[in-house]
Amino acid sequence: MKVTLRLFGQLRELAECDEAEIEIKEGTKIGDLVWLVGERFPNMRQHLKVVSFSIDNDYASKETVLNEGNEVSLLPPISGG
Amino acid sequence: MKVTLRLFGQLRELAECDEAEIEIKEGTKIGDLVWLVGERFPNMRQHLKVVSFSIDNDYASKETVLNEGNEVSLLPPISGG
Amino acid sequence: MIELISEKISVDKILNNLEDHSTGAVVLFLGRVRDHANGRQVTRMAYEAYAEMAHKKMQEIEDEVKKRWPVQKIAMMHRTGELELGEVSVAIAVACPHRKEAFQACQFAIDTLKETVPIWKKEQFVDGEAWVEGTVPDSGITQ
Amino acid sequence: MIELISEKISVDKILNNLEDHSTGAVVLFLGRVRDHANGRQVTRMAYEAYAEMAHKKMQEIEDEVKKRWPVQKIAMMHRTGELELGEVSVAIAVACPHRKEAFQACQFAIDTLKETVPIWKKEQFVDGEAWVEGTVPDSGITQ
Repeated sequence: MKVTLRLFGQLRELAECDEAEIEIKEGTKIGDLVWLVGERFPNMRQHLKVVSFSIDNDYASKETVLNEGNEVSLLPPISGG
Repeated sequence: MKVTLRLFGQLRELAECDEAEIEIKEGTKIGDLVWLVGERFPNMRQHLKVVSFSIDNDYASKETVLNEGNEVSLLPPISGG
Repeated sequence: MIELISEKISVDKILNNLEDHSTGAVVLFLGRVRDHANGRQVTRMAYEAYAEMAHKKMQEIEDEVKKRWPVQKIAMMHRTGELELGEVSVAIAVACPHRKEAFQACQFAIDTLKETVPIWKKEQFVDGEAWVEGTVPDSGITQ
Repeated sequence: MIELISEKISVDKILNNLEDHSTGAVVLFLGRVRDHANGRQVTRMAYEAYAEMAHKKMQEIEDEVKKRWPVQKIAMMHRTGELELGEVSVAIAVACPHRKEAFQACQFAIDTLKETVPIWKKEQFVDGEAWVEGTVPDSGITQ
């Protein structure tokens, strides 16, 4: 099944895109996504240690199990204001 | 000798004037002024307990000895802002 | 910038005065005339200042603020005369490198203004008026 | 009022939005682009937001502020895109009956915005650019 990955800030720049589809297995947790993302975008790896996640416009814990069609965002440390 | 009394706020209203000359004896302290003012403006008496004083645009203690020509202000409790 | 004025206070003017490229944080406090006080309906407010001394005490607040915090710019304006409901009676703005200092400095400035600057206000009600019960000035800042 | 906008932030608009006759105290915080960071000269700043989520998190801050303090009105604006030095990147204003609450509520709002709202900034230098080292979001307010 597939989820849509949204990328912001430095991660968006490194990926050179702001969205990507990722193929995942049933039962994949958000926290596991970083491995798949790291494979797809190797130059992002060192930044994935401090990333936060969101599903449907709110923060989500690493333990959240992904569902088909979820929109998952990878959020680098924030610096607004 | 004489000092000039300046009045503000409620005291000004009660006195119906914003300035008055007061005749004082040599060695009079600011704190003693309230008695002279109370004689001159009897309707002010109940308000003179919580008054502050200033000489030459700054707060002055009750112990300050007045000099000829001083400009002394009687300040009711302040309520700016 | 320190001003005691009888015209409307211009926030634009204050913020223009605080323009500066080295300070990232601005905190502005505005005091406005409220429509009630102690359960009574207020219709207007009249402010009276001992102008020369108020100016001097506000200058002392500016000096003290700049001594205590890295405030690059500060503006303090107080209005006098008759004010309508909602109108701004006092405005204080500070610009600092960081926000924590800006909040502290601005709050100190308005707290101290209310304790030391000789200004008086009289509430106007539908059926009368009354001088607002005030604070005996804390002259500590100068002594 | 909550807005994420790419045009200049209008303080007038914010203060108009806060007009109210029942609240005597307004505290406004402005964050501006500074000309230096970590000893390096900054020439511009670019802001990027995850707009839908940023809006939602700002709404949560508004709700929390109103739960904790007697805030009658609050306005929060954050700008996105390319900003020049001195331009306002974020503005938060609150109106309360009394000033102490207004300062607390405004400071809480900007502190929480910086901890929870997904926005990123990139500093532009004379000779390059760099994403600002940020904070790992504290999602506590929502969980």
